[in-house]
Amino acid sequence: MSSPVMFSRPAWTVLALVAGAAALLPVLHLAFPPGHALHVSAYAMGLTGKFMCYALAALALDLVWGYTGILSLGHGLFFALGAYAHGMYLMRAIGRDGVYQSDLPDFMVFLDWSAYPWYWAGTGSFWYCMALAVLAPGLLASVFGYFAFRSRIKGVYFSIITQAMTYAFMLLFFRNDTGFGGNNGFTDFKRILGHSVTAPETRAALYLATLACLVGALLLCRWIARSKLGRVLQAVRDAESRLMFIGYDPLRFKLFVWTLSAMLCGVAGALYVPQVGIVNPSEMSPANSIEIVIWAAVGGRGTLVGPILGAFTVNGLKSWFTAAFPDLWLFALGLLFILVTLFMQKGMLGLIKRREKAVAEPVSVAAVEKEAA
Amino acid sequence: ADTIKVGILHSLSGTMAISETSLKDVALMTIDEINAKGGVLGKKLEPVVVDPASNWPLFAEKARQLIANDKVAAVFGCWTSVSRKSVLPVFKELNGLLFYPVQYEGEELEKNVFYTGAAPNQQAIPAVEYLMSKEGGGAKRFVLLGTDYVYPRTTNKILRAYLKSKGVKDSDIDEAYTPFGHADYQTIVANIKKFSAGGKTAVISTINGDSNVPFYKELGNAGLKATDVPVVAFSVGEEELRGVDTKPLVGHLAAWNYFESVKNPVNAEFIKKWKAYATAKKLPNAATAVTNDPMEATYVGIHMWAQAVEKAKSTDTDKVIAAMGGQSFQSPSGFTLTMDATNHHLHKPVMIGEIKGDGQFNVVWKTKQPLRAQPWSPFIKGNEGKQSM
Amino acid sequence: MKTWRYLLCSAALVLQGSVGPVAYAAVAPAALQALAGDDPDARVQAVSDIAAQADADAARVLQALKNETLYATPDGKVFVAEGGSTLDASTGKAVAAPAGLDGIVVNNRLRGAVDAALSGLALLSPQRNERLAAARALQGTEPDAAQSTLLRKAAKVETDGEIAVLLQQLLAVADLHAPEAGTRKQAVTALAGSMDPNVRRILQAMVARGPGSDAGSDAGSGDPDPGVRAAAKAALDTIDSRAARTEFVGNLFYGISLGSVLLLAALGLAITFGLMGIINMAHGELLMIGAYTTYGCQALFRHYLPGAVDWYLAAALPASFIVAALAGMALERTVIRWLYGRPLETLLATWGISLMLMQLVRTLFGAQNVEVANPAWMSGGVTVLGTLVLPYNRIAIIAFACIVVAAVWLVLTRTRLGLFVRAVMQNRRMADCVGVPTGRIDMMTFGLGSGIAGLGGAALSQLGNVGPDLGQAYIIDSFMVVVLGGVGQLAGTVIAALGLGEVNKLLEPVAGAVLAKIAILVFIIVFIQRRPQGLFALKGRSVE
Amino acid sequence: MNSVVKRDGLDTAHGVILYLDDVTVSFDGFRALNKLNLEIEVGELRCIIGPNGAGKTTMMDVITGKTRPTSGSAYFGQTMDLSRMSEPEIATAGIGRKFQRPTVFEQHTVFENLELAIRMDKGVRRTLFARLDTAQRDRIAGVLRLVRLHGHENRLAGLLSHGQKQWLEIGMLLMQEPQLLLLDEPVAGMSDAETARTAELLNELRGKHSIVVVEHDMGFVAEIAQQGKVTVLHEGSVLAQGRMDQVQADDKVIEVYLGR
Amino acid sequence: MLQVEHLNQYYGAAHTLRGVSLSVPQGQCVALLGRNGVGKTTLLKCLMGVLPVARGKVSFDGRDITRWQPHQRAAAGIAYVPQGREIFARLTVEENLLMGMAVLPRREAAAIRDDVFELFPVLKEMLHRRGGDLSGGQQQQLAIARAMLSRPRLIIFDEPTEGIQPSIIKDIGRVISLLRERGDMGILLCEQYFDFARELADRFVVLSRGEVVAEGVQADMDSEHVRRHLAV
Ligand SMILES: Nc1ncnc2c1ncn2[C@@H]1O[C@H](COP(=O)(O)OP(=O)(O)OP(=O)(O)O)[C@@H](O)[C@H]1O
Ligand SMILES: Nc1ncnc2c1ncn2[C@@H]1O[C@H](COP(=O)(O)OP(=O)(O)OP(=O)(O)O)[C@@H](O)[C@H]1O
Ligand SMILES: NC(N)=O
Ligand SMILES: [Mg+2]
Ligand SMILES: [Mg+2]
Repeated sequence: MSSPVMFSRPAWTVLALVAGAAALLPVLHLAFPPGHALHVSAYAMGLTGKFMCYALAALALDLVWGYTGILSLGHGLFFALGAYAHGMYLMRAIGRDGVYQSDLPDFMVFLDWSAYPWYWAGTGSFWYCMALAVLAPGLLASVFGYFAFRSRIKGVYFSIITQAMTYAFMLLFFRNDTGFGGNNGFTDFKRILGHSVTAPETRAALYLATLACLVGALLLCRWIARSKLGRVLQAVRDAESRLMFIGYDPLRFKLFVWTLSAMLCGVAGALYVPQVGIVNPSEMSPANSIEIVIWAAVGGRGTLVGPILGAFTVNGLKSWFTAAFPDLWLFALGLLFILVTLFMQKGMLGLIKRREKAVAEPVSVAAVEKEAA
Repeated sequence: ADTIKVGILHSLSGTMAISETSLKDVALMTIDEINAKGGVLGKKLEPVVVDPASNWPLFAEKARQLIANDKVAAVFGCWTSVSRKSVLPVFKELNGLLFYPVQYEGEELEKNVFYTGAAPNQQAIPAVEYLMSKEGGGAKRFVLLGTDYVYPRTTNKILRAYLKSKGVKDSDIDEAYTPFGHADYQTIVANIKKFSAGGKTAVISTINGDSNVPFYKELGNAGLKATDVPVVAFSVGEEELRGVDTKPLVGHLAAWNYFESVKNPVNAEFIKKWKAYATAKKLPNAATAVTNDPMEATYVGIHMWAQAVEKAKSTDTDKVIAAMGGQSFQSPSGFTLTMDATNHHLHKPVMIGEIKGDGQFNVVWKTKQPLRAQPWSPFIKGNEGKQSM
Repeated sequence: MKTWRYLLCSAALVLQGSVGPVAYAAVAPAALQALAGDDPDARVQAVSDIAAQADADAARVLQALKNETLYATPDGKVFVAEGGSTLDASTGKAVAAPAGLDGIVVNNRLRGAVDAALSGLALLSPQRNERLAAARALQGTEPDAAQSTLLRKAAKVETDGEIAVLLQQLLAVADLHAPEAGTRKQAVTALAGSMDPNVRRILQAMVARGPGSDAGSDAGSGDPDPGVRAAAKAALDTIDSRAARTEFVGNLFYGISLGSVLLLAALGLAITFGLMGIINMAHGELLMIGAYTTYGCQALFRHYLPGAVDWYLAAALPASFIVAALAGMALERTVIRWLYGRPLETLLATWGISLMLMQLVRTLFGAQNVEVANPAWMSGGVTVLGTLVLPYNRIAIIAFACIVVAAVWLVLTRTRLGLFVRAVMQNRRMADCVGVPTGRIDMMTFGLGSGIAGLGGAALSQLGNVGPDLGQAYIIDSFMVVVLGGVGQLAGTVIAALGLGEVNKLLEPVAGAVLAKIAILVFIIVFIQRRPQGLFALKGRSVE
Repeated sequence: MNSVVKRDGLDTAHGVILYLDDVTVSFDGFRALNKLNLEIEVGELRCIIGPNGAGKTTMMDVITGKTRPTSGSAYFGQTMDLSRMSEPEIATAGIGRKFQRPTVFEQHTVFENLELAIRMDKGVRRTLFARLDTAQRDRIAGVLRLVRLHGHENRLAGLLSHGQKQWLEIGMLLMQEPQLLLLDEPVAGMSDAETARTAELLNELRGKHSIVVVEHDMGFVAEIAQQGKVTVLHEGSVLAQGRMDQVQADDKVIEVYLGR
Repeated sequence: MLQVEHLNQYYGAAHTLRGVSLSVPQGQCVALLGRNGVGKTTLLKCLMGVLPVARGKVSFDGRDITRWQPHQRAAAGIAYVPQGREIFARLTVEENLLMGMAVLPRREAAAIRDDVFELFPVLKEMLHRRGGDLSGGQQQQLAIARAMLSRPRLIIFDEPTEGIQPSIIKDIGRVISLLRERGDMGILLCEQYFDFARELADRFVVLSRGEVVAEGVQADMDSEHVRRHLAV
C-alpha cells in the first residue's frame, strides 16, 4: 500500500454514522429499563467497551507495524502498564472496604507490608494515575526504543526482544514481592472518582470515554499517516537505509511513532481495567501481544481502520463462539485466520477498500533494498 | 421456564483446560444424574457450558453472560484463584451463586460463593503434621517448593508459620519457587538432595499442574526415593498422575479430601457412574478415566445446591444461600459432608495417600471425622479476630 | 533394630550353606496377622520377625509386601498373589483366592523396614549382583552394633572387591561410634573419601563445638578426643571441597542438558523460520505431533509387543519424523506456499494452524497429558563423583541432539539439496530460472524442518509433559534461540541453545529459577544490542 | 546527534570541497581501497573510471558514511570529518548520491519520491507539519519534466522500468540540491539517446554543483569530462589522472581497463 | 528454435506487450532494441516464464512452452541473464556458479569448467567471496558465467554489458560471437549499447510501446527508420 488516501467524503460519513451509533448504546442502556425492547444490556455495552479498548491497542500497533514496518510482539506490555497504572488508583479507591478493612490493599496486608512502597506514591490521585498510564509505557518505550533503534536492531530481532521484554515483565509481576498483587493482580474495584464502578452511569461514562479516545486516536493516526511524516514512516518500512542518504534520521522517526504507539496502548489499558474489573500479569504474556498483532493482520495492516475492524471481528467471534460451541470454537477461529491470509491479502478491509496494486516483483524490491542499504 | 439453567464455567482450552475439562464433564454427569431422578422442583436442569479459555477477563465476561443473559440459577466453575477473583465482583454485583470446587489459599469469604474445595487447614497443615509423625518418617527439615503465584506463596507462608510454632528452625526450612510452565527441575532436585543431607527431609510441593510431570520425572531419575525424601503434593491427583509413569514415584504423597481408591459404596457408585458416563459420551481415553478430589467436590457441590433448592422451594439466590447452610451430603469420600452456614466452606475429612505403581493412591492416613475449614488462617496475622468464621 | 539380631543368627545358618528353596517352612501366622493389622509398630515388628527366618520363603513374602501383591482377608489370613495364582503365605501352598481379599497397605516407614530387611538378606545371597545391590542400598544407613557384626561376617566371606569396599565403608561408618579413639580415628580417615551424606553429618557432629552449631539433626558436643576431632575436621574439608567440585560439574552438566533440550526444540524452527523465513507459530504443535506420535508408538508396543516395549523408541523416532514431516508438507502445499514473499502473513496463518492443531489433539486425546514412560534403560542414572547422578534420559538426549545436529548440518552443507534450499530462500525467482524446481524444494525443506521438530517432540516426551500445550511451552524459547543465534545460521542456533542453557543453569542456583529466567531474558535483550544480527551475523554488502 | 547540520557549516576556503586522504578500506584482509588520495574542487565535475572492483563504489560508500574507512580520513570542506558523521548528517551537510543500482522508494509514487527528497529541515516535527508550497510544487513539476517522468508521477516507483528508475533517482538527487553530487554509473542501462540527454543535463549542472561521476561508458565520459580531470582507480588507489585523451592513451589504463 | 507469436502481456490495466512476434533461429544472434520502458525486459521475462502471458504463444524446438514453469524452460535448455544481476547474494561465487549447473546431472555439475575463468579471471580470485559482496561489474560477470555454465541451447541476455568495464565488454563480445559461430545455440540479446549489438547481431527487432516497430538483418540496423525509434 502506498500513502494512505485521506478520508473520502463517504468515508467521513460512514465514520460519523458508526461513531454516532456507538454513542447511542449507553443512552439506550440508561434510558430504557431492562426487559424493554430498546434496552441495551450492561453486558452488551461492557463487551463493546472492552472491544473498543482492544481496537485502540490494535490501532496503536498498526501505526508501528503497518506503517513503519516495526513488528512489535510486546505491545501487550504497554497495554498492561496502562492498566496497572489505573489499577493502582482503583485499588486505593477501595479504601477500607477490603477483606482486612485496612488502608492498604489486601495483598499488601497479607504480605505484612506496613506502608505503600515508594513506587505507589501519589497513586491515590486519579489524575496522577492517568498521567502514569500514558507516561509509564511512553517512558519505557522511549528508553527501550532508543537503544534498540540506535543499535539498528531490525525485523525479527526487534520483534524477539520486544517479546523478551514483555515476558520478563510478566514473570516479574507474577512475583508477590513486586508489589502488584502477584498473579491475582488487581480486582474487586469498588469506586472510581467516588462513583461506584458498577453503577450504570459510571459504566456509560467509561464507555463514552473509551469511544472518544478511540475516535480521537483514529483521527490522530490518520492525520499522521497522511502527513509527510507518514510517508517518511513508510519509507522507513520499505527502504530505511535509502532514507538516510537523503537526510532523514530513521532513529528519530521510529522513536517518535514507537513511543506514541506505546502511549496509545497505555490509554487503552487504562480504559480497559475498570470495564473488565481485573488486571493481572497474564496481560503481559507473549500470547496476548501476538493476539494484538493478529487483530491488526485480520483487519488489514497499514490501514488504521482495518485493525479496529479486526479487533471487533476476532473478539466478537471469540465471545460468541466460546458460548455457542465451546468445544469447537478454536477450529473456527483458526480457520478464519488461515482464510483471511489466503484470500484477503489486505485483510478484511482489503475486500471493502480497493488500493493500489503492490509491486509485482517483491524479489527485485528486496534486491534494490540490498543495494541501497 | 420449564427448566432450570445452571452455568458451567470451566476452561476447555488454554493452559487450564488440562485440569478443568474433566470438571466440566463431571458436572454434566451430575446434572444428568439429577435429571434422571426427576430434576429439581420438578423441573429438569439445563446446563449452559461456556469456555473462558484460561483467560481471566474472559472469565468475568462469561460470568456476566451466564447470570445476566442466560439467567442461570447457579454457576459451577473456576479452578485457579485468579479466575475466581476475577468473577467475584460480577457475582456480587448481580447477586449470583458460585460453587468453587478447588483447594485454595483461603483469605476470602464471599456471601455469593460456596467453597467445596479445601482450605489450607483442611489439606496443607494435616499433611505436614503427618510428615513430622513417626509414621510419616519424622521429617526434621522441609523444602517448600511451589510455582510462583498466590496459592503456593500463601500456603507456604501459612506452613512456615505453622512449622515455626512446632519449633522447626528457619535454617531447616528451604523455600523455592519456579515460574509458570517451568520444565527443567535439574537444579531444584539437586538442591533438594543437598538440603536433605542435613537431616530427614520432606518436600512440600505446591507446584501447579503442568510442571509436575517434569518435576517427578527428574525426581525419579535422580534416584530420590520416597523412603529417603518423601514429597507431599497438594495439586497432584489421579488426573495429573495419568501423565506420569508412577513406578519411580511409589511412596511419594498427596494430601486431599478424597481419593479414588477409598473404599465405600458411595464412591464405588460414583466411580462406576463416571466411567459409564465417560464411555457413553465417548470422552477421549475413557478407558483410563479416573476420578479425583476436585471432581468429587464438584459432584458434592451440585448435589448440595439441588438439595438446597428443594429445601428453599425456589432458585432465588438469597433463599438458596439461606438453605445451603447446614446442608449435608453423603459423599464419595465416605464421610457425610456438611456445608458450614457461617463460612460457606465444607467440613471435610483430610486424607494422605501414597502414590502406587498403578497411578492410584494408598490412603495411609485420614482424619477420624470432617474438619471445619479455617478460611482465615490463624497463622496469618490480622486474622485473629476472624476465627469464629 | 531387632531385625538385625535375627539376621545375625540366620546369617549363621545361611553360612552353613543351607540357603535355597527349602520346602516352604510356614511363615509364622502370628507375624502375618500383625502385618495385616493396623498397629504400625506391630507391623514393623512383624517385618523383622519374618525377615528373621532369613529363607527364600520370608524373602518372597517381604518381596510381595514391597510389590503390593500381598493380600489379607478381614480376619488376618495373608495371601501372596503370584502370576495368576494365589498362595497362602503361611503355607506357601497355592489355594483358591478367598473372598474379601484386600491389599495390605504399605507406607514409607514399613517400606523402609522391608527394604532394609531384604537387602540384609541379600547381603548373603549367592548372586553377586544381588549382594552388590544390597550393599549399595545400605549405603547411607548408619549400622548399629548388631548390623556391624553381620556386616563383618558378610565382609569376611565377601570375595568381590567392589562389594567388599562398600561393606568396609559401612563398617567405617559404624566405627565412628566405636568406644576407643584409635578405631574412630581410623574410621574417620578411611571415610575422608566418602560422599555419603550420613558420614558428613556424623563428622560434623564430631567436630561440632557443643550444640549451637548447625550440624543438622544430631548436633551434639563434639568428639572427646582432640586428635579424632582434628582428623574429622580434615576429613570434613576434603569431603566439602569434593562436594563443591561435584556441584560445579553438576551445574555444567545441567546446562548442557538444558541446552540440548532447547536445541532439539529449536532446530526444526531454525529451518522453517531461519532458512525459509516463515514465522512458524505452528512449530510448537509440530513438536507436539512428534510427542504424540511417540505416545502412539508406545501404546502400540504395549498392546502388540509387550515384550519389546523398552524399544518402542526405535520405532517412535522414525515415526515421529515421518508423521511430522508429512504434516508439515501438507501445510506447506495447502497454506504456506501461497505466502512466500509475504513473511508477516505467515505469522497469522500459522497461528491459526497452531490453534486448530491444539484443539484437534484435545478432541482426539483429551485435554489431559498422556503418559510417555522412559524405557527401562533410560530411567535412573549413573552416579559419578560420589553423589552426582546423571540421569540416563538426559544423557541420551544430549547424544541424540548431537546426532540430529550433525545430520542436519550434513544435509544442508554437503548435499546439492542444501545448496538449492539456500539459493531458493535467497532468490526464489532466479533459482527457478536456473532450473531449480522451487515448489518441490520448498515442500521438502519445510518437510525436513517439520520432521526435525517431530524428532524434537519425541525427545521432549522423555522429559516432560505430553499434552496439548506442549508446543506452547517451547515456542517462545525456540524463537529466542534461533534469533539469538542469527537467523539462518545453524551454528548460531547450536551455540545459542547451549549458551542459554549454561547461563541459565549457572544463574539458577544463586538467583533462583524465577529471577534466573528474568535475567536470561534481559541478557537476550542486551546481547542483541551488541549484535543486532544475532551471534553469527554476516557482515558486508551481501546481507543488506 | 543532530540531523540538521547547518549548510553554512561547510567551509570551502581553499576551494576544495572534498578531501580523501590515505583512505584504506579492507574487508577482512582484502583492501577495497588502498591509501586512496583524492581532492575535488568546488564546482568541479570529476569523472572516475576504473576496472570492475577498483573501489569506486566503495569510495562513495566512504564519502556518504555507509562504510567507515579502516584508516585515513575523509573531509567535506575544511572542517567536516565525514568518518565521524552519520549518513543523515552527511546527506544534510550537502552530499547527495545516486546508487549504482537504481534505488528508489518502490512503494511510493514517483511524485512522493521527489517530495521526500526535497531540500528542507528533515527533523520529525517539521516533517509532521510540512506542507508543500506552490514554489516546491513547481520545482517538483520541473524536475519531473527534466527527467521525463511527467505523466508517471502517480505511478508506484517500483513499477518503473530500470532506466526510468535511474532517471527518477537523478531527479531525487536534484531535489536535494546538494553541493556535492555523487553519481555511480548514471547511464547504465540507458539507451544511447538517453545517455546523450544525461550528458546534457550534467553539463548544465556543471559549476552549480561539484559533481563526481563514475562510469564505464567512455563515450559518455568524454562528453562530460571535456577538458576536466579524469581519475582512473585501480585496486583501490589512483592509477592515473589527467585529461580524458591523456588517460585513454595511457598504457597502464589500456592494459587494466580499456583493453585492446 | 525459439518462436514467439502475438505475445500480449498486461501489468494490471497497462497493456505492456502488444502482439509481439519474433523468432530466434539456431546459430543466430537476435538483438532486441528499444528505448527505456518499452517492454524489453518484460518480453524477456515472459520468454523465461517469470511473467505470465495473457495471449500469444511461445514455442521452443517446436514444443509449446507458453505455460511452462521457468525451471522447466531452464531444463529444456534456456538460460537467462537478467537485468540487475539477481545473483545469490549470500552464496559464495563458487556456489553461485554451481547453481548455474542446477539443470545438469549431478556428475557433470561437480566441477566448474575452466573456460568461464578464462573469460572472467576475477571470479577465480574471488571464488570464496560472497556473491553479494562483489562489485556491480563483478556481479554482472558472475551472472553471465552462471548462465553459460548450464550448457544452454538458447541464451537470453538482458543488457549484459551494463556496468562492465570496456575491456571485458570486448571479451564478452568475443565470447558471444564465438558461441554464435559454434552454431548450436540461439542468442537473444537485449542491449542498449547500440554498437555492441550491431557487431554481434545477425538480425534485430525494435520494440516501441510494447510493439515491434522494426526488424531486419544486421545491414539495415543503421537505417534512419531504426534510429528514429531509438531516439528520444
Ligand atoms: N563487503 C565486502 N566484502 C568483501 N569484499 C568486498 C566487500 N565490498 C566490496 N568488496 C570488494 O571490494 C572491491 C571494490 O568493490 P567496488 O564495488 O568498490 O568496485 P567498483 O569500483 O564499484 O566496481 P564496479 O565498477 O564493478 O562497480 C571489489 O573487489 C569487491 O569484491
Ligand atoms: N511490475 C510492473 N508493474 C507494472 N508496470 C510495470 C512493471 N514492471 C515494468 N512496468 C512498466 O512496463 C513498461 C516496460 O517495462 P520494462 O522493464 O519491460 O521496460 P524496458 O524496455 O526493459 O526498459 P529498460 O530499457 O529501462 O530496462 C515500463 O513502462 C514499466 O514502467
Ligand atoms: N486455588 C488454586 N489451586 O489455584
Ligand atoms: Mg561500483
Ligand atoms: Mg529492461
